[in-house]
Amino acid sequence: MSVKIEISQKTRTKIEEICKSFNNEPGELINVLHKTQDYLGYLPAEVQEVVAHELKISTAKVYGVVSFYSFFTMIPKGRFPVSICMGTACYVRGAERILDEFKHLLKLGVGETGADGLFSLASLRCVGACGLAPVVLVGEKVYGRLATDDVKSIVEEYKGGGCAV
Amino acid sequence: MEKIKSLADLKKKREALQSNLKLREQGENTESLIQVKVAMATCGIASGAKQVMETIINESNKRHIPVVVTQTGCMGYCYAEPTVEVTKPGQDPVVFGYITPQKAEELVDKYLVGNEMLDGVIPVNYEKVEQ
Amino acid sequence: MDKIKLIIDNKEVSVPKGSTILEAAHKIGIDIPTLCHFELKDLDIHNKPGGCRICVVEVEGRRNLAPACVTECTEGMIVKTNSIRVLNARRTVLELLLSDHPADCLVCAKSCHCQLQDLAARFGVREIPFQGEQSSYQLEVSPSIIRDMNKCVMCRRCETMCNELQTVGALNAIERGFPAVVSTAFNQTLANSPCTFCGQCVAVCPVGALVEMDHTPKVIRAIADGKKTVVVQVAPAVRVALGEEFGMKPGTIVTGKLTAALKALGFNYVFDTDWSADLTIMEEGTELIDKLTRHLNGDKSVKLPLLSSCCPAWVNFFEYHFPELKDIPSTAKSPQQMFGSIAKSYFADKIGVKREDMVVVSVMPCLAKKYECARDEFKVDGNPDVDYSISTRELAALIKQANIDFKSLEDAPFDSPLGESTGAAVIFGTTGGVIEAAVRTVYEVLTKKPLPKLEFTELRGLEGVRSATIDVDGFKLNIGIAHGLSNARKLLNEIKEGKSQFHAIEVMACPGGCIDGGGQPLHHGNSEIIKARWEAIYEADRNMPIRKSHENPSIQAIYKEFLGEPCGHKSHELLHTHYFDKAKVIEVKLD
Amino acid sequence: MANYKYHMLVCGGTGCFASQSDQIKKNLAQIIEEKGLQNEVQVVITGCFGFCEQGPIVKMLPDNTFYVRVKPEDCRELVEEHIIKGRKVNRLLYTDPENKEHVADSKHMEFYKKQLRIALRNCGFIDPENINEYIARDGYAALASVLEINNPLATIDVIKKSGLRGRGGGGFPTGLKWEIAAKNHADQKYVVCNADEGDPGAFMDRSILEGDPHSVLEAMAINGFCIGANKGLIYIRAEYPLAIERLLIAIKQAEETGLLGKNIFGSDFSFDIELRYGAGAFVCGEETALIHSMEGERGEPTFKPPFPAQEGYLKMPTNVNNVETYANIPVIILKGWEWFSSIGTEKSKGTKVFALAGKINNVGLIEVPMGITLREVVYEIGGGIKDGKKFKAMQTGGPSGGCLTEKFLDTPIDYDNLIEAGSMMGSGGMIVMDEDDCMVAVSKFYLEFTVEESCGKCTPCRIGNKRLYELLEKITEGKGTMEDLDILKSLSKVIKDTSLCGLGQTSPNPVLSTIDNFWDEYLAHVMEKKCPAGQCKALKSYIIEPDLCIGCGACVRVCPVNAIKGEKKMPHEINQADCIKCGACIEKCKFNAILIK
Repeated sequence: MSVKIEISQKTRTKIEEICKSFNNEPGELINVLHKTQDYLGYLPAEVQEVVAHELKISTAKVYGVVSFYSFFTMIPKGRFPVSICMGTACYVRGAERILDEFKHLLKLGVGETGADGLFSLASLRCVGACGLAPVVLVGEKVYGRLATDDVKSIVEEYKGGGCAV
Repeated sequence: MEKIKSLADLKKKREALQSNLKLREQGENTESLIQVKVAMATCGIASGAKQVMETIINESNKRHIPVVVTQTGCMGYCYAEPTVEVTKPGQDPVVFGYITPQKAEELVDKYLVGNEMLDGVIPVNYEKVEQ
Repeated sequence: MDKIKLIIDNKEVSVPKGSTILEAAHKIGIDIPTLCHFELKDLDIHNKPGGCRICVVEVEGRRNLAPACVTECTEGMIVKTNSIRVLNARRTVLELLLSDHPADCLVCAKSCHCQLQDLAARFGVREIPFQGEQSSYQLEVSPSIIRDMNKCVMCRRCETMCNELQTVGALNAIERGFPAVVSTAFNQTLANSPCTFCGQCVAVCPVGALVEMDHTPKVIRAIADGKKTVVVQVAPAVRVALGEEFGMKPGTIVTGKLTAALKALGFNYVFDTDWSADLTIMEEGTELIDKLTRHLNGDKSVKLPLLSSCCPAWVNFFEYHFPELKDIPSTAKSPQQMFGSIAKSYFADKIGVKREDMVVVSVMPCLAKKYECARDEFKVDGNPDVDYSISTRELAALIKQANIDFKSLEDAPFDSPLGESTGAAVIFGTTGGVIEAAVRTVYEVLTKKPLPKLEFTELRGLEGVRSATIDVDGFKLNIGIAHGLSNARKLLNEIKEGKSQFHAIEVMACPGGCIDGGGQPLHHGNSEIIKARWEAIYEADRNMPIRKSHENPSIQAIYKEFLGEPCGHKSHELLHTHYFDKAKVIEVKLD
Repeated sequence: MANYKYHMLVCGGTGCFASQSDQIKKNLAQIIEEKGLQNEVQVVITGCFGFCEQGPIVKMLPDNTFYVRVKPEDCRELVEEHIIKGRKVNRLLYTDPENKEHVADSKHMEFYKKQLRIALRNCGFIDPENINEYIARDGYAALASVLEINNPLATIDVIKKSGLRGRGGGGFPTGLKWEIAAKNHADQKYVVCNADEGDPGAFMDRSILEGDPHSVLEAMAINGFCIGANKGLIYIRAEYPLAIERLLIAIKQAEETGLLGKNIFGSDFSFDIELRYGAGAFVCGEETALIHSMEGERGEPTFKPPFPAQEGYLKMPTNVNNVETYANIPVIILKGWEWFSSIGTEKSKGTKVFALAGKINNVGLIEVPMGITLREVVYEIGGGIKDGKKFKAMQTGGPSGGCLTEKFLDTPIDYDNLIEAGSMMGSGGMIVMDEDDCMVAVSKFYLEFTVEESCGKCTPCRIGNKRLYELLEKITEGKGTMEDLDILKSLSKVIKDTSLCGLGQTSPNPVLSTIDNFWDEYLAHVMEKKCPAGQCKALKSYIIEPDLCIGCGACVRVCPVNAIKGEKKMPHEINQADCIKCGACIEKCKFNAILIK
């Protein structure tokens, strides 16, 4: 009758701690989600259930917020998250072609993570490195002034497992 | 960190801190300032250029003279070290040789403040040293 | 109150400060079309997101068009509601909505009751100039409610009802931009969500996105099946609302025509849920008397207050949100389930029909009843006590399908023996009614004296939370009443904190009680309709010759013949139930 | 005791940071220590210098030498040559594109000549992580004087008279906004800094927060005192980690110094500041949406009135201003409204920070006085169009703005002129387009953004923008009709007229503006099925010019779909039916034999 949600003790304790650090205040939902995503890398359904439970708000509301903001994700990112800046400055300097090349080489769509968990592909809005346009981020590392030809070597750099970002 | 409890505190603190930034502020405005270059290659340092530079900076600060003091490489007048080049806004640079810390004070007093040439210190060249 | 003067379509109008342009226009007979706007002012329900933009008007001095529903009037304001600019904008907005709406009006449950369809007709839309992607969401069919979010227009009414009125939190806007829609968490099924199936979302949905699960085809099939004996029961609130579906004035009592229509439809026995409401009072009243007596005798183990249990959405609510209090509510089944239980035992025996050959249908103002009758604990060997529950709206549709001219029907009586009832039973249909009915009986049983005054007006009203103290021969009986689950939540929190002063609390999930249930004819935000039904319920009570449940001769007979004592062994077996903890369980798995 | 004779300022803006400016700082410090110069040379990470195109930048003071595109491996040479030998490292100096001469001093660079830095006064000058440097630059003196005068209305009056208008886009007079919030009485009020800069291609606010966080904190405290609020909140994008870090440091330092917190400067005024994080929703730049987001809700705007000044955060009166607006406040207080209002045009006072980007030589962050012309920005500060191409348009105002064409090159830039020209100030993005940019595709790009960022609450924005985007898609694919162009125009107008918030009310601007200015491009797409700029994939075909092709086969090998056929050493041919127009062949061809038609 009742729905069971499974979650590891460690994760549960951590979420409880996070919620408590914000006094379990429903108004702090977004801060709680930020911290939780910082910790886990993503916000799976079970985690949202626990957050809702702790803050005493409906899970639907938590999900409503998570699905509203593009920063929150329910899909785990790859070990090497590739983000292509699609700010206007990068766009007019050819970001779309760079993105297409990544899509082609990684065989991934935007917002997807590969089955092997190595790469995930995302587009984002202006990282503010417009002087380097077009810009791509792999993890925290910034690649600037790119041409489509450079994409292959970036992918190769990480394909073998590379160094963790 | 010490708390700032009043406007007077803030002013005091600001004054204490300003000298460091003055260097940067002046840098924004080099054309209107007197530029002093101290030759600081091995030969210059050996003959006491470092102390000369300190003196010029300290003495100019004391007299509130708007001056930019930088170091430069060997000017090629190794015989006359330490050498100092002074460029006043709108004027040609003048290089002084044989500057000691005492002479440096005099340089500030006489040439930088007034426009007097120094006794015993011969301007060795009127050309720009960088070339 | 401060008055404000403004000019709408060249007509001057004076309105109280704080009025919206929509209200001001209404006052001078200008009907500005709306879609998302929804209010039940008397019940303090407001949904004014200003989102659909159908009601835009031109306000002099403003750069953009203003939504009439949320723009407050200001002194000297000049408004145009019918300029070309306004009409063009409205039409475009409507066309946009239609461009993302399935054009399946022919087979849509809401056809002819759909506000979007009405608008399309009003604007004479003949083609939609915009083509493009249409929303595509999974259709969900639950025991009570069908959700087709492809039809959602993002009016957010359901969200307001679910969260603000009911504090259930099953529905919320999710995603953003074009994919934005109102849905459950992770788009899970309603059954897996905290949904109580109260149906208030369905009652306010302007389009066919949220509709009831239609059981009428199954009912028709049962009637057509010659081997089945089909028994129907009708809830109290149905008789004061059904007439509206046939153009009758809200609040018209149509009990006689209703029975005649059901007979014309071919039901073998037409009975009354009012009968089992009287039975409920006997059981629940006895439970209360027992608890009170033990409490007065100093028994500390008695848990008070006693909570009513007739409303299935309310039962769902505390099972999910307050499982720790599941021992407090009365164990008495709801009148619908008591009826089914007796019909398929006592009555089936009496007419010599096997349980599996009897089909019990209920006509309810409610959608949660559909869910209730499907609960496993109300089945015997998989055969449910009540087979199908249809709403007032579904019954109306059935009557129309059968070509029955409802208005000209001759009144017919309920069949015997499960058709006799009292005035106490009929007031079950409104907030405060169950507890008033219970007090009428409890008072007389406890004091063994006749009531000095039958009508407890102190228990009546439409405020969300009410309380009254009844003098039961010197004992001060504290009573609490809540309708709307947000109000129930307040009382439950008091109980949880040990602060509740009440001996008994009545809760109904829907605002106003069953008269405004999720299965009733749509009121479109007109609270006058609800008030008319409310008054009609008390009128029906006054019209009854017997007005106390314990005086119902048929009830007295069944105890004598079949059940024995109220709350006795047989009663417990047939008329009582137990509750479940349905809160989500967060289980820790091993790392 | 340190007695610094040299200061090395290393740009720590996100752009330079991305090109390892942190490593440059580390290397410099290490080498300086190695040489025993740590008491003579100070290495400071500062905020953005603005000249991002040339980053990472290292500036040497007091001689004001401006090194560009510095790499970590250049550090040793910088120390050994510039500091020790006093010789400028020529190869790291900026080269004037006109006369190819090295320019050492930023003052002599075209990029800086016409700039006037008020909001950015401390960016690239002080260490943002050191409150003392801010104090040395008259930091917190404005707050001190405001508290000493102790007359909130007088201070509001100064702001009003200065003519400062909101720099977030709308241009609402700041003083007036403060006055309304001050007049609404409540037990609790709030001051909110909108740092949810979401405009693609704009990074003004972030640069200020990274380069001069204290100016914003100080201004917020002044704002708090003026309206009677003791709590400030900064709503900042979570995607700005560096700005967040510097803000947190700044808040901590200000609290430790007693410049935030209880009884500031011994007065009765107390003020705290907290951060609230945005989570990637452009619509949260709208103040009501921002407030809902701070309350932990979906960032959906609500109808105004009530305005935040009446009913804002937690239903209390709230004043919301953006970062750049705040950065102007302390200077106005210190230098006076007369000074501020002497800069700019009649109705737009002061300066404006712009993020200059796109097909322009000098990409970067600039601050110019209101009233400067587009021509000065593009050709002087911006150094002209990249690769000597032809200027086509300047897009301002981001997804809410429009395009300014050649005919507006001499229009003075201010709030009202931009609106009259069919665009808007917006938050300050300036994207330059050249002849290779298809304006239909550009408006599609912005619409795609709006569609993604619409909150979905109101019909015209939720469905209308989607339909606009679909129409543009159809047109760029060569499937558009003249009727589509009519619908595009009429739908755009209705969306503007009926949307709930500023996002929807301005989202069709890029479409309307390009229709106005580049109607012929739309017509070409629809009537001739051609993209004049050669950008729209579906409308271009790759053709091998037989006279130029030597049949080397390089294109054949690179073509992912085997669409190119031909015998060795003979001119090849592209099968148009198979070609996916990826452009791989054109990049590989050494003989420029492949043309786009």
